[in-house]
Amino acid sequence: MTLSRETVINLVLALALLIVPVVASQMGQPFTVTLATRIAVLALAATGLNIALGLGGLVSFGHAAFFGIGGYAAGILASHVFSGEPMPFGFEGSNQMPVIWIFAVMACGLAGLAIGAISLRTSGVYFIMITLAFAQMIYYFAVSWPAYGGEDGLSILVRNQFPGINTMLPLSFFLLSYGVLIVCIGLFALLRNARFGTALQAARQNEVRVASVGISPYGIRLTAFVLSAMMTGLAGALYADLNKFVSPSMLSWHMSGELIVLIILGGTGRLFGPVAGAMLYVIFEFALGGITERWQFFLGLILLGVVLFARGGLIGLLAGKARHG
Amino acid sequence: MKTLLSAATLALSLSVSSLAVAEPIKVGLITTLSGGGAGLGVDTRDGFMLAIKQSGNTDITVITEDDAQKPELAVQIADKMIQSDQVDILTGIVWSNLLMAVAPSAVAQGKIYVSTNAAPAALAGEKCNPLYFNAAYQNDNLHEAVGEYANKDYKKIFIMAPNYPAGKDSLTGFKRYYKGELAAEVYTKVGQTDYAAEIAQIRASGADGVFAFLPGGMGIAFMKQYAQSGVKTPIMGPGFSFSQDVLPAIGDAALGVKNSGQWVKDLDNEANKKFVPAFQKEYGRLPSVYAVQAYDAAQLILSAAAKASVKDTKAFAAALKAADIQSPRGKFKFNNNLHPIQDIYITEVVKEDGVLTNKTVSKIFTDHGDAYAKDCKM
Amino acid sequence: MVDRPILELTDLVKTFGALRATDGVTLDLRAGEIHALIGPNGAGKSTLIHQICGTQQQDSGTIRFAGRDIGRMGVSERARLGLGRTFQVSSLAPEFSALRNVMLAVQAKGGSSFRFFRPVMRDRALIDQGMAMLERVGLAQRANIPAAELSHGERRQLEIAIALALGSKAFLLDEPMAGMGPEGSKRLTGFLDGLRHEAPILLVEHDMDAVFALADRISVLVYGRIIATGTVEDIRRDPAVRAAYLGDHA
Amino acid sequence: MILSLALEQLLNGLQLGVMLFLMAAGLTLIFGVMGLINLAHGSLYMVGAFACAVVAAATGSFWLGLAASLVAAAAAGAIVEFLVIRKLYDRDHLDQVLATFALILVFSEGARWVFGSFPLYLDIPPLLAGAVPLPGIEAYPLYRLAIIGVGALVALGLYLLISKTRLGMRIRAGESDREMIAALGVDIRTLYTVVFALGSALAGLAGALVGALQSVQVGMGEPVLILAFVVIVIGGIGSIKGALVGALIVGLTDTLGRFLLPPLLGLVMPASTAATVGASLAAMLIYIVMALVLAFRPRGLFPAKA
Repeated sequence: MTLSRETVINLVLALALLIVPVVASQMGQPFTVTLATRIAVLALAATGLNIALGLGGLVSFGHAAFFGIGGYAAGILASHVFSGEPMPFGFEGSNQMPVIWIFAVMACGLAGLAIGAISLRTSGVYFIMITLAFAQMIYYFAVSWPAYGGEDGLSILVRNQFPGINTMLPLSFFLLSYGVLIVCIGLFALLRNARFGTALQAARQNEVRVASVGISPYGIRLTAFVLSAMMTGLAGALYADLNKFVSPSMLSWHMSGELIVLIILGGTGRLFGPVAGAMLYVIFEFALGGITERWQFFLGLILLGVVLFARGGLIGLLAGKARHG
Repeated sequence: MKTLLSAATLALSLSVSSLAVAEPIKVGLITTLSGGGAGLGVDTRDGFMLAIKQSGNTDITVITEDDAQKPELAVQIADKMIQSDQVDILTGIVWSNLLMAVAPSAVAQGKIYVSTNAAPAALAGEKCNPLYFNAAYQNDNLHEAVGEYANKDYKKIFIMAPNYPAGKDSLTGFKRYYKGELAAEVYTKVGQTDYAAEIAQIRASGADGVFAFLPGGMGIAFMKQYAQSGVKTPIMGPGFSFSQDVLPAIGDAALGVKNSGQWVKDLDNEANKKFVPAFQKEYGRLPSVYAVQAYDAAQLILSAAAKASVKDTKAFAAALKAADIQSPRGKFKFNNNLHPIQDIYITEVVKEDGVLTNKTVSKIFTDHGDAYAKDCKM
Repeated sequence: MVDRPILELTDLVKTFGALRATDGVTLDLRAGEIHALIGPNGAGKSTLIHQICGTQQQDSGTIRFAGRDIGRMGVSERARLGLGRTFQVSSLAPEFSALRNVMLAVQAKGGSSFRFFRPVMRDRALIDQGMAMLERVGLAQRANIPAAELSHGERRQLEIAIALALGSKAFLLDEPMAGMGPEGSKRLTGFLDGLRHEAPILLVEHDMDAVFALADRISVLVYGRIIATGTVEDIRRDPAVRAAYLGDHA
Repeated sequence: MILSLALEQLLNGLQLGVMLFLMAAGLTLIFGVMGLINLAHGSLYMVGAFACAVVAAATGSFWLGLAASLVAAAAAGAIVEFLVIRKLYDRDHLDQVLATFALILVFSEGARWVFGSFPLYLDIPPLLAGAVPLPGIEAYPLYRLAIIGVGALVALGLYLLISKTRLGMRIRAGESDREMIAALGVDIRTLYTVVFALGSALAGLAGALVGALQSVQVGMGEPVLILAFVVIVIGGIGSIKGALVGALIVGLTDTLGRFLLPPLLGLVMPASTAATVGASLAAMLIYIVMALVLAFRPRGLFPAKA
């Protein structure tokens, strides 16, 4: 069996993201591990968005909402453990990541269902804008809601725990995030090739075709949107733990834009597009930021170049056009 | 080879330190140098570097990075500075929300944090920390000063701030000292730029004074619109709404506004008389209060470095707490919660040689601490 | 008494501003027949097809299919009832292979699309049924080519394979011959001839040779109105049709 | 007194709506004709404000600054169209969103590079300074009345341009059929550049007018950009009439929400809580209105023809 070029590239990316931080950690460079964790978590968030955007063609300009809700799930649950105060509805706080993740994913699922159910009645530019509007709504709510820090955000004083792992060690936390990322990329791959993914991708390529074989695109898309929200929310919870902090800026429209940027940089709809995109983005940000205060200017130029001249993103550049079964 | 070399350096530095020459200190300066709030960060950096330059101390390395006013980025930079650059001290953050993202975790890792501006209530009371110093004030101070001032001439005040924690702290601080009647308490949208609706409310409220805390662009917009509205009710506010960075953009609309500050350009003390011209000479503009605060933060670090080794965190913190500096503010010492005890002034916006600036009206508080210190068990 | 027609349109009206694109159309499709709908460009054939499939909504009138009023149903609901269609402008998932296009139809007919894990390309049953349909239309050897890379004619064949896979109770074929060479047209004509016994066909077509060879009945649409319906012979003789439309062809 | 306040707030809402219309008109025109979603519209607004501030400071004349804002924004628009935007017309919305998002970064950081980080000074011209009494209102700022006037003129001008002139005819033809207009022998590339420059000039005008009232600084375009998008989405993207109606709806909703919600909530909760909760709700209000409109009219109130 010969591996396709894209598969080889994917393997290289996956291994590089694993090996570099492990080696760096051995060499006493924990910051490289932190950067790698940031890459893994952003890639996870973008993989979530990639379900809606890459497979379903649903350009959500409001995925920061889910990223932030996931982050706040982690922050809020942890803060209740710290303060000892009970939460509303009889829930208890938790500093256990598995519990937090379930909460984050459920909360994002519900939010995704509500937002998707209304937004998917529209399409095209309207969809882009209504998802943006919902995210702004949640953003302003978070900024002005005093209970959990409002604009100041919420600190997680001690990183939440995972059974059997010391999450305070940068490398352990990286490996945990990396593991979650790989599992979710696996889920993405399964989803893409299953019946659901077939219908979803067909709905992106040709909505009328899907409807005329008797599949309602609305239901398929809504499901995809919810799954997408859940995965991005899980990433949000990890991101909060990475920074030990959550604030409304996770909900801002710049964040939504950045998630889209990650996908496009890497290659839309590609399995490892978000990983490649997150790597490029974080390295750009870090390297350019070290050279010049004007790094956003150059980031803008680079992005323009990618959109205008390298449409398939990094993976497209290296592996050529996508092939579907 | 590299290990050999560093071993040699180590041996050298050991022998040098035995000669009682200060050992190198690395300071990480994280501040906002791009994006909407960059003006404040630029002043912070320039004020800080001025003190370092004046001292001639070459043992201190300052690593400066731009947080773009994004909390996530600030966290990432702090991680890098701690893990990779191995800084001893962090400083420079302008905004409360970024500070809350960085400082608690930095001090938890045994680093010293010296705040040059942001001073949220959350870090001044129960959660105060022996490694967290604030060289500026406590957020509520300047609002409290205006509240106290308002007692004199006003009976019914209209108070207004953006709807976020610093805004609520502001109105709480004002109300802590103001004893008269409130015409109304209004919260505006964060980042709001049109204040027609609020100005109409002020007109209709029958207030005899207005207290507005609207930092940055919000304040510029409000003041310009207020001046055109025909409403004559006098405005007052905390100093950061009328500091040197925004005054030129507000223009004459700011003339006569009463505000508060722990530093004023015309304060009559030796340190200030040297600082203002030095800053002007170096950077070609008037310093703002942010520059002063950063200048003092750097002075504090320099003073501690002369007394203790930064590797001995406890001793270094104690040396910092002694606050052995000549501040352009005049008197300066630390409270038990490591926030300043200092005098606070009421100032008025005036025009000098065509340039808008503040001049001192009166000293409103002497040796003023903050309301949270009593909750700090240090 | 024959069975009730499978598809019945009654007094269908659709206007766009001042234009009556469909102006009181009454039409039916009976079991076992090919009913051809012809008319000059701009006569309103496409608009009519859109209303039958549900991509446009009629202003008034009813559409009954398989004994039910489908006039207010969505596209996918009508398709699930057994209304199979092909498109005037080829409408496929262009990135998918021919086989995966057909398999989409098989999966739509044969069960839920809400299966999230099992890869379709390892689903024997789906593949076998899909291949069977491709073989029937003569596309089996092109199964793995992306639809975007198929020739115009091949795409028509693929669309028919999809309609077949859906096991539709009636076919709505919108210009299936368009863009086909003479050889392809001939093959497709033969294929459609046999297909009518599986399910009746409403055929919209410009290729008059094919229409006259295949149609049991023909309806002529001009300016949104049906001006005549009848057998091939009736239509050939109808003076109104000759005047309005067939003049050049007959 | 209460009546007077209510009247004044209505006028404020109208005035905010008119300001938004100036932004939204260019945005919707560009979308309507070229099918382009332009996030960088806010940057052109910023260009207008900066140009006005710089020229006004150099010459001492606001009016020269205003003229400069039109010229600078139109020129910036034309250049951007020529270099970047014209490659995007045939792309999907995703590419357009991304490329124009990148343009925002370039414009904002570029402006900071040239003008520094501090806000610039731009004040209202003496001619329009101060407030005047109106029937039922004690005093209303003259400048805000002037903005309402400018907005009305722009609306009228756009109406005349589109319905009565050759350029307008071409614009309408471009909306309905791009190929047809090309077949008519009109140079579609030039037409698009002209339309883009026109939309940019409107944004620049809005930036200059609003800059005098608010603050001229980097990043000033972003909040207003999002509001302008809300406006055109409510109104129906591509429709000038929709932009006008949408702008008025957003302006009135926002102003009246800020004014009415806190006292209304004050009836059911303590005043201090009502002030914060009311303010939070008011900040979310226009997005709630937008979601409601789209939930029932997915293509906005005045959908442009497909």
